[in-house]
Amino acid sequence: MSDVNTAMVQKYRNDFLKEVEENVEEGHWVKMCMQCGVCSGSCPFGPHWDHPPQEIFMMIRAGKRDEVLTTESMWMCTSCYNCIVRCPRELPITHIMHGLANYAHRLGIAPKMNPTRRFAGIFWNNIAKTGRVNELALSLKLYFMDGFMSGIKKGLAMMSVGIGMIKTKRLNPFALISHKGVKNPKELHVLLKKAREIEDRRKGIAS
Amino acid sequence: MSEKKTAVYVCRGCGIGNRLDTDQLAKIAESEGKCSLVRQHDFLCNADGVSTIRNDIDGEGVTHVVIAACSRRAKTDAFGFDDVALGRANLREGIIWVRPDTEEARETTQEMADDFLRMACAEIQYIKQPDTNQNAGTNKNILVVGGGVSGMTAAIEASKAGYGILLVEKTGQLGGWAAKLHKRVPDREPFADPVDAGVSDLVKSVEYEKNINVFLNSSITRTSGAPGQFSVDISAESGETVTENVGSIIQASGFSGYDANQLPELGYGKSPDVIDQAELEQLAIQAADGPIKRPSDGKEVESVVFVQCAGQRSDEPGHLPYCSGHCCNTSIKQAMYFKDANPNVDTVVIFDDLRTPGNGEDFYRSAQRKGVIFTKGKPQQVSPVDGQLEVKFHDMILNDEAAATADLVVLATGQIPNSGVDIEPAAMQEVEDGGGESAAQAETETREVQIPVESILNLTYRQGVDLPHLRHGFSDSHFICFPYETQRSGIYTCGPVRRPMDIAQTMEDATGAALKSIQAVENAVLGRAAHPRSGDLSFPSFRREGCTQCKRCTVECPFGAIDEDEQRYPLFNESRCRRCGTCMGACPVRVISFDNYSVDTVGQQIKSVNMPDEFDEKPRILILACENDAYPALDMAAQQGLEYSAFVRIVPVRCLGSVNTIWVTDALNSGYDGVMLMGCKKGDDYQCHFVKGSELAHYRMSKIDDTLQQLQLEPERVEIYEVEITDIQRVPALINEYAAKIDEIGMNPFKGF
Amino acid sequence: MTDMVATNETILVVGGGISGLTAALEAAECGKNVVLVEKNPSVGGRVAQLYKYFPKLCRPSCGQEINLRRLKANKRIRLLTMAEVRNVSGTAGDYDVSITIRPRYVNDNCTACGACAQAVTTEIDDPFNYNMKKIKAAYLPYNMAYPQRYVIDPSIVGSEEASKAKAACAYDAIDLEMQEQTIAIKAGAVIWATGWRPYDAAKIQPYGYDRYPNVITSVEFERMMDPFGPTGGKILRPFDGNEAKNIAFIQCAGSRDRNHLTHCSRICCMASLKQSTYIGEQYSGDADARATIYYIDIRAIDRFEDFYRKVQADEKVHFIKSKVANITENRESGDVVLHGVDTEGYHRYDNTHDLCVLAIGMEPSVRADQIAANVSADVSGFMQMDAANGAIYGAGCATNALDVNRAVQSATAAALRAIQVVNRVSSAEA
Amino acid sequence: MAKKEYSFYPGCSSERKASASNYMVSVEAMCEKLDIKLNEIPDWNCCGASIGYAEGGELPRHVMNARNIALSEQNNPGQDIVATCAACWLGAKETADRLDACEQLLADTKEVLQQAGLDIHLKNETPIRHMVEVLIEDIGYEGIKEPMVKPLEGIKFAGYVGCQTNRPFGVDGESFENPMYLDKMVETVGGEAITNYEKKVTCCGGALAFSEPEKSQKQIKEIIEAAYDQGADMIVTPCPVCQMNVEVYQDQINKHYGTKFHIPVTYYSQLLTVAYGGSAKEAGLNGNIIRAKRLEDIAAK
Repeated sequence: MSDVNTAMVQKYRNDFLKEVEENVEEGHWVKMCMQCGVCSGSCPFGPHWDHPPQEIFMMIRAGKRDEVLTTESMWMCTSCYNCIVRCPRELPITHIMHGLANYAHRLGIAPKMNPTRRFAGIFWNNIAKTGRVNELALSLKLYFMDGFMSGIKKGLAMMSVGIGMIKTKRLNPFALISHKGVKNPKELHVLLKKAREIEDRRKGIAS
Repeated sequence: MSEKKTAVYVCRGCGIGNRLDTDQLAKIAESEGKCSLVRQHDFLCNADGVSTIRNDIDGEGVTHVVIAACSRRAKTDAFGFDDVALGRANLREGIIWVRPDTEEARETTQEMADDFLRMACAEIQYIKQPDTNQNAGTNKNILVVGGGVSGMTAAIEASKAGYGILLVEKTGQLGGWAAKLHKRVPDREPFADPVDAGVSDLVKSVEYEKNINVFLNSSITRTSGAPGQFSVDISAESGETVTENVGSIIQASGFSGYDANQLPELGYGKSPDVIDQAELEQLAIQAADGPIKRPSDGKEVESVVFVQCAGQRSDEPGHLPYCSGHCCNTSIKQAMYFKDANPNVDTVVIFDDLRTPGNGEDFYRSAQRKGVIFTKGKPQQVSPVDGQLEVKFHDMILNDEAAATADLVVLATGQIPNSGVDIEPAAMQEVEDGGGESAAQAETETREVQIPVESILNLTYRQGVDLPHLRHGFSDSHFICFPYETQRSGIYTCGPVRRPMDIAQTMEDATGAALKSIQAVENAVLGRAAHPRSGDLSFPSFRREGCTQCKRCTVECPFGAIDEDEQRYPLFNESRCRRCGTCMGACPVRVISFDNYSVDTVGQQIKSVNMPDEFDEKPRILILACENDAYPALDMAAQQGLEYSAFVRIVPVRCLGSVNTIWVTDALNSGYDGVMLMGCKKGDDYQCHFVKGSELAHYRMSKIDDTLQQLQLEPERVEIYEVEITDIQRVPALINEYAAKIDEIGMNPFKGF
Repeated sequence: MTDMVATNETILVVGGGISGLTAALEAAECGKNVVLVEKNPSVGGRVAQLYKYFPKLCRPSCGQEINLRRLKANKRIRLLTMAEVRNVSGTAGDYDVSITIRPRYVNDNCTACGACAQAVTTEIDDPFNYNMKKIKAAYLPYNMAYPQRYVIDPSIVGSEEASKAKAACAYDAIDLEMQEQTIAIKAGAVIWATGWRPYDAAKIQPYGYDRYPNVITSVEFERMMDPFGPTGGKILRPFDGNEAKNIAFIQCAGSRDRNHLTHCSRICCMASLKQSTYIGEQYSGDADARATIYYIDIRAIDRFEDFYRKVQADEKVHFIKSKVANITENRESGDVVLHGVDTEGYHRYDNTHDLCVLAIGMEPSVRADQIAANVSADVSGFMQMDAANGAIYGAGCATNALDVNRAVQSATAAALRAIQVVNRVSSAEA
Repeated sequence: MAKKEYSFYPGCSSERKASASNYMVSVEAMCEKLDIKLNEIPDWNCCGASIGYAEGGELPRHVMNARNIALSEQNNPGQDIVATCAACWLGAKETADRLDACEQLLADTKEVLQQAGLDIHLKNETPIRHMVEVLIEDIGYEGIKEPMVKPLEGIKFAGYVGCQTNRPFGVDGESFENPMYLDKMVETVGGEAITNYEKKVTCCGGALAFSEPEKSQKQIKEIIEAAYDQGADMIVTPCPVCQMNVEVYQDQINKHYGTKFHIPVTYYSQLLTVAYGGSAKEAGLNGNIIRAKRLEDIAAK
């Protein structure tokens, strides 16, 4: 993967903005930022961002490629869309953040241990597998992602929640075997594979 | 005019009849006021009352009318008799509305009314319907100095209204700065791209307008005269000079670019690839919408940095403190030159505040859409680094020291007005000296210390060769509500000589100035004053035999209306005069007067009041109130039902500048216990509509102290106040405090003498 | 002021604010006949509602007094108040205009003695004070109102109150039978000077103007400073009537924003800089008094820069480069809390203030694409110059977001454009 | 009132024994009473949820939603797509908007869907709407009131709209900062609404509930705190993610912050069902981990 990264560095040299415009979802909006900071002030998780959205836009313009792509900041986005509705320039900030995170992830330089990045992976594979969420599998997978012991720990910590859900018939304890998804998951896999191919082709990411 | 007949009309309406003994007022008018015709009316401003007056004028040959009713500011439609001399005794706002309706107050209130009526009668005796000025000029042509966008626009617009224009341009062609532009900032929808500068169209219309007579390679070497009758020498480079007569003048002398050589830290002069905005326009014209090449080696520019506020908005020596307003939009436009030719060119604008007011915001957005990058930063240094330029700056957003390299750096430098010689230092000097011999000499001194600047108009005016500057050398109006107010009647400036401006603003401004110049000639031929006393037909006249040639009037006239003749007598240019009366106030021997405003019209009012003797314990306080601000404030205090002392006798004056110290000394001599002068704010942000009136009054009153000492009177007997029109609550308070103070220091010992 | 008859050589001026007033006076003082139409009961417009002008901090009523004197003295201007232009048809040099005039219920016998107001007890919202105050239903719009003539509010006409007012008038000035009338006049050229209005602050939802009493607009703040205004000249918090000392100013409130007005309203920066000096004026020497200006760019162009620097030097005034994200309210104290990020270094803030003033944006009070004549408008609804406009010329804030000085320049220019047309007409008829 | 029919996109969480199964139960009961017929999109798939971006990227995410839209266009032609889950609604609507706006993206999506013999038209042929839009716009407050037999008297509700039901699309005529429709609904069925509930549109951090629990739980704490502060008996929400997050972590929050939270978090559909005389079971109240006792009481009456 990281050879893709070096390829990109080669391709765009010092024009990170151009790279973002061409490869990142809604990236062409970055240049429209008027530097008012309303997005940064509106983010509910703002205090947890090393670099709030506007700063990221400025860093992109300033060509700070590594800082931007390796920061955990974008991974803090909860998709609450506060920034989008308040932005005086109508930048789709949420999507740009998503796009940057995804791009960094695809280049293999996103922070390895970022929990959201890892959860997102698990989640996607979970839904891609059958076409619908398997909540039990999802949670178990999540708890055990750091290995068996810590998994048991987290599992226990969440036990009360899990039990409550099961009691109220809002979590299926047997979902591992009984979960049903779409009729023809294979077909869905084909679609997603094809989609991935096209996207990679457009972004010049060989996988 | 037929022989004088004065009529007095006492209104009983609005409670005047109930509060005052109007029969007594009528009697006073007949006996003391010597008025042949006196009528009372229950409702003077209604149709019947008005027609009564009208009939007396038409039928009875009444020439002088005193209306004893409401304030001169009220019911002006009903009482607008402009074919007779008119006086108003303010019984309503001036008396019953500011006095309590009580028994004990009745006597003093009536005395107040009696005196107000006496004053009105006294004044009217000395007022003449102004004769029309014999020296009014008749020339309606307009001289426009400067052939740039502002000059051409002014010429075209005035010509379209049917006026003859002389357009004088010092270079060999019309167009000025704008002719050197590749394109200009858009001024209409969609505000997205640079548009044609439009200069050639302007030049075409100048040629098309047959009323416009163009003088190229020419400048103004002499300007004398007055609105309606200016005489100007237009001298060509060739040396030949023609003398032309015009009715008014528009100075559209534009601006000069700031000399970027004063910005070595920004690399100017160190590399040919550091240029200013004007130089970039040349490169753009050469490129003709193709790729722009850098000066040093003709390489196509792949990256360019624009440095905003270069040598502007800064206190550093040699820098401009102000913002030139247009530069942000101009850099945006110029960045588009690059982007439109080749979107891959890196264009960065380093700014502090990006200033694109109005729809400039759309233009700004359009530039962003085109990929122009805007960075908020403070540039520190521009230096050549192996074949390129490095711009070191502090990134104010990311808060770190950053650097950008570029093929070309464009400095957004400012506009410097071509406003000619700064005459102010000389003038101020003279005011401090109170005029006199030192004046001329002070003038020359200050001239010497000045960097030699070419005069634009070479006025033969006693007060200097050019228009007074306002701030930072711009010849702008000082007034927010009156952008075309000028201290040289009939001469208007427009365009960047007034204020840093872009083309769109300049064209609007030039059109406005054209209107004022037309207005000036139309009023001049009728002998009418220009703003703020627009329509006033009076003009100053003086008794030559009495004059001591002290020159106070010539020095202090705020409008440079008075020159000196060969024997150093004042030479009044009536059409330049704005009727403020500053000269009248200045004259120590009181030889200057207007038909409808003179030392007598006021002096006699002051004398006319009935002065109680010392033991009556009824002080009398004279108030000389500026009619523009203090007097309306008093009216509005009355509207609000605020009370003040019954001992004041109020005389509205055109301006404190017109207050002659004799009024004050006479008042004290005739037994007034105190004098209050109420004028406008003075100083840098002065609000006096005649510029220096309030300031001069303060100066003169400071001199009066000696007189008071000679008379062994307390200095408190004369106080001067800066009053704003909004001091509706403060003015009555001031009066009452002052009345109390007079109570303390006691009666004027001169009573009865 | 007269009732002269309008012809093709007459100039119609729509709007009696400072732009319309200026255009009318300048044209009339060039010897042209003018009909001046104002929809309110008196002329003066928005500037009459201002406490001070920037950058001189002088009084708008000072210039208004002079303009009123010019108006009173000028026989060439015919003033119609409570009048609105319904339709303009025709071509340059030959327009037919229909104007409707609402009843004032007071004729020109009125001496402004005020007896009717004393007789009436009903109170109505005071539009001059942006409805922050109540006035009698028989009223003089404001201290310097011209014509200096009272108005009977339609809401009481037909009621006992109205007859009380009529009975109180000793001069037969109250005519309750007055009806709305429509008149038709000729005009050679039209100057459209309908001015601006503040953007609807309630639409800027994150700032809670509609929810938090202590969030007000700059125009309302201006009224507070007037000794005869809603708060008697004190800066009082609507929440509890206490003095506000720690005051926030939010720039670009509705301007430069794709959710609201896309244009920059030009005046708001200077307005807030000006208003920040009011705080020093009211609380001089009071250490607690402070102004905080939240801005994106301070647009103090040309010589206004001097004023900006003067304010920057004032230790009572603080600047934060940030578009405030949103405002919340402390329910107990009524204080407003501004949330956002200082973009110079990205410091988050949750700043508590006594009062928050929104530097509200400027939009045309009548959008040019909606006026009773066919003229060209820009995207913001301002009238833009266009040959297709014929002899209908915009003046002042009907054409752009302008400060007073520029508005008056624009009005003066418009006067000349109109004069060019009527001069052509007269020379043709001569 | 003529029967209204919609193409229904239930979403994963609403499935049997899934986290919002009780939401589904109450929606069915509610629609029954309001004479609304929901035709489930056959073989629908997950919307990808907002978190899908990280691994899924742009096109695959849109394909997931496009497939659902295509299936709806094919099987329920002419019917508006209605979703009950904020994420599902947002995901589908977003995809529709983006594909309509970007030809390239539309072409690519069509190319992909072909693999499954599907096609998609869009151009707002089938508007994508949230159930609350159907209630407010198609049924109207009057219509919502009509079937009411048991006004929810005396219960004070904090209407928690959350993020994605409200932004970026929201409901026409409602403000992003202070939407009123949920309060109006509550009042319409006789409940008392805390109209100035402070945390109405505050994000619960749902997307990060698993990966950044302590951060999201801080959000949730504030949301619940405000509800208590303003005297709420229970919270009502239109969003399954909000419902789950705000409800199920209360114990953990209590442990962590020493609070004593125990406030029921209900769905608007549960309120309506009860007001319409539905049983606690029909209203899915048995699915609430923190029982909405007072609602159950009314239902039992």
